[in-house]
Amino acid sequence: MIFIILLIVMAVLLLAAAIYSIVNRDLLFAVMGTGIVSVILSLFFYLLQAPDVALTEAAMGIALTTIIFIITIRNTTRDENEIIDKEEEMKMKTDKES
Amino acid sequence: MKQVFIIILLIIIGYFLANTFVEIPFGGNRIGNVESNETVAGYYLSNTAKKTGVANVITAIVVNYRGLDTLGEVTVLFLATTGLASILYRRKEEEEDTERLNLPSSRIMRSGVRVLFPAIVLLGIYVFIHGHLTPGGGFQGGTIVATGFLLMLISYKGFNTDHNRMVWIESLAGLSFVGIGIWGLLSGNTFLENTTNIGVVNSLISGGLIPIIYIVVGFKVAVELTGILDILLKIKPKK
Amino acid sequence: MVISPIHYIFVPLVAAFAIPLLSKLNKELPRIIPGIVLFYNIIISFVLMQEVNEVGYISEVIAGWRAPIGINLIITPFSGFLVSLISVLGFLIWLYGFRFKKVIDDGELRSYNILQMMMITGAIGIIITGDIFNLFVFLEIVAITAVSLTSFYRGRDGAEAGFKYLLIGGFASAMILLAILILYTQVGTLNMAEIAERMHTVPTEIKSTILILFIVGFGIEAELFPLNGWAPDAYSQAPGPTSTAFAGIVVKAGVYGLIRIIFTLFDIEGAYDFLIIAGLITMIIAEAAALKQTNLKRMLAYSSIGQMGLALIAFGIGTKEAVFAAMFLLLNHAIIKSLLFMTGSILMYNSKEKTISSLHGIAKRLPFISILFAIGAFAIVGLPPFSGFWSKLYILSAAADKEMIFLIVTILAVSVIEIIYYFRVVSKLYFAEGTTNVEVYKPKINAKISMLILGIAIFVIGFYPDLVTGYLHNAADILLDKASYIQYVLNTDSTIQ
Amino acid sequence: MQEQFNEIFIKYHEIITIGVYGTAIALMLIGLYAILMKKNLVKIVIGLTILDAGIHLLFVGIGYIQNGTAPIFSPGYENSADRMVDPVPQALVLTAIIIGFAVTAVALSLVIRLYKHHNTAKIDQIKHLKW
Repeated sequence: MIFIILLIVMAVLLLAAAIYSIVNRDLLFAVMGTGIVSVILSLFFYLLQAPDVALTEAAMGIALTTIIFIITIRNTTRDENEIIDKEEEMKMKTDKES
Repeated sequence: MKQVFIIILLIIIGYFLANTFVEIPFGGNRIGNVESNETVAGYYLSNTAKKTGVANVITAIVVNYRGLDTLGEVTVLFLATTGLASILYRRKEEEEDTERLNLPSSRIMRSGVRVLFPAIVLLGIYVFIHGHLTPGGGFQGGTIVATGFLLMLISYKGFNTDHNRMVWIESLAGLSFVGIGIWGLLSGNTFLENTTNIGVVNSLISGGLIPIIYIVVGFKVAVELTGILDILLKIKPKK
Repeated sequence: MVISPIHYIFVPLVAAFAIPLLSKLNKELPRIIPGIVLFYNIIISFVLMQEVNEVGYISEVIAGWRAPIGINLIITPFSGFLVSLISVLGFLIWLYGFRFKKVIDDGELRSYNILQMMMITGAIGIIITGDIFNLFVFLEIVAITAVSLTSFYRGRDGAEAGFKYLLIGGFASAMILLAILILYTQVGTLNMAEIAERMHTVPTEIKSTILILFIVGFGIEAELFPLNGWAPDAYSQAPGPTSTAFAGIVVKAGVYGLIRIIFTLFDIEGAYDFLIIAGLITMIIAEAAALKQTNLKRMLAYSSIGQMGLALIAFGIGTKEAVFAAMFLLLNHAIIKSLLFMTGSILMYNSKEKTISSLHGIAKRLPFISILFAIGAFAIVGLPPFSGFWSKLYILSAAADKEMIFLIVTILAVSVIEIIYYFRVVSKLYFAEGTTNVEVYKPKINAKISMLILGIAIFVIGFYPDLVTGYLHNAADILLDKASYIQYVLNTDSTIQ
Repeated sequence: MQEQFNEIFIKYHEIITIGVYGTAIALMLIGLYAILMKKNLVKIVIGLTILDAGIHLLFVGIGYIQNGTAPIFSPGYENSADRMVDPVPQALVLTAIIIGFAVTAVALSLVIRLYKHHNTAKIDQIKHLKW
């Protein structure tokens, strides 16, 4: 019985995390969404009797993929539609003129 | 308009995949009875312990039965590192300074990492040394060691992996993996063949060359991933 | 250590792993090692081709496990011919690109040489492997190296072309992975021969899904119409020798993968007509797009996509004669297109926006290169004395045997379009007077030698086509009968042991 | 305990099938949606990773056999070969995850370089190369 409950809960959580990471405008939270997807995926693999793959997904998906995304966000923008950046540029221009 | 078109496209693809997977029963036994070798998985399950002396069937498949895949796998990671280095390469005159832009990490982080780092690296090494007995192996162990180095790279500005030694380890590990393959050819059998004796199944020294290959893969993956993280951490954001 | 197909893979690997170390010894080594490795490839293919002629197949077992259990490398006459073609081309491209770069410091030099050598190894791996998942791994090697090489130049467009290629390549490999997954559930094995043997047990509805997923996956690598958006950008942004390798080598591996899936794995009748239709659409749209190109390399890229469409049409016709004609076209296209890309990138070397208009009257200053470019242009269009003529003739005759009049008309119409845009370039080269005083890049002796060899090859095949046709005929026969392939790989254990 | 698990498994078989295959296909579709719809380059690469995650889940899903154990002959399970889960998809997924990571790393390095040149990470403003 626990198998089915766990299965359904994890399935719902997995899809929720995936949708959250796609829809969210702030990229940092979107990347955290992918991290959560990897965590639940690793548990899923453990449930499906695949310990090797669970360990790989845990090590590769949660730790390294998330850190690479965060480094990329550090070097690009954090906001998806880049409105905040434009405001900053506007502010810098006004400071220069004043 | 475009959104509607894409959603329709996705529904069609979803329907298409769904009714192919309706015919594939979940949890159904597709291996057939294990002894008769009409499916490959049945052969692996029934013969791994006897023929390769390795307890973890997946390690036997990844390293020995399908050894060329893993060799291709290690080259993919090696080429990703080289490709990354060439994409983000800054020529000598462009480079102001090569040390990382580290935000000052808090005291808790620094002391915590000092304790955690040896533990993580030890865990990683344990995982890839026992690849043939317990779940895990070269790839998983290497990644865990790389996360250990990542923690150090983030929290200590002064901590720098010695580039020269890393290149040496990476090349030697790759060469020894291919060397084991060539040694199989030289000794008259096929490439990557497990020629040494395979020992008792669940003992540490068992499975002949398989644990050695997985340890070599573990070192290579650890060094390559640390290299990728090092290159990425060295980029300066424009602002 | 008898020469066997695995040498194609582990020798470049040893070199690739050793280059970072050896470049510490002396700066020039990373340039020289790929040459040695690619020359060794030629020796291997020479030896293996002798054996394939007598035995018909060479199958090599990896890690000591027989075919369906472990992975096996298999060389059939067709794959042997393609691999030796690729080895020779690879060596000539290396010779051409020896001193090609203007200024390159040691980090870039090392990466460039490793990536270029491994791209050719990946393409060879795709052709000789006998296992589907191994095919996927080699496809990934080619994808990653091709992307890194496309974005090799520091410019803005290189990164954009690379990202577009990687995105579509990632989608393609996801589709191939899905196809392998569904196939494994139905057939229970990953070895191509055993899959072909058990393919009749798969219900037709699932079989068509798998076929569509494979065609989408390989169509991107073989540049079928809707999926080749990335190709012109990748060709035009990549460095000279790499775009030559794209046109000459990587596309051939993609086409071979597609042909192998349709001919050996599946036995659906609809697949052949699909090939004809897809090839037709690709050819027409690519040639039409080539007509209005200003950038020379983009024009050559579209022309090579069109030629690949023509090859797919010939394979789609499906008779022995047509398959032979398609193989002959692949041979000619590889040689001629490589020559065109090599000469094209030298002519274009110093002009900023690399347009055809900057070619005015360069022939006076670069007579040797322009003559070779002209030879290549005439050959690809299919004028009589050159090799391109024979392959087009055989394709037309194969289409005539099957009374596909519509096909013949379109192929001729497309040839006319080709003539228009190639002669436009050649006429600008010779007859327009040189307005731009762009100082011209004089190629070094090694580039000249490799281009000369290709030029001579065009003439030799042009005058004595039966040098090659005999071999290709028997390769076409063997490709078409699946039974002997399956019987050989699975039952006989006559591997190299 | 075993038979109780079996009849639950059979009773709720559809739910479990939808649970595993359904989520995997839904993940793939979400990933595809992100690749096709989103403008931001990082979002597109996130879509690619989610598409890959869906395929990896599907791979392990088809390998699962009802109340099978993990394919490892640990000391207590020497002769339980016939109750083991299918090991081949797991070995393939291991390789696929690492390749997926390598492709993501190269893709993100390209995103960084594109941002350096164009000072924007939106794909529709990087339309420099035309047909």
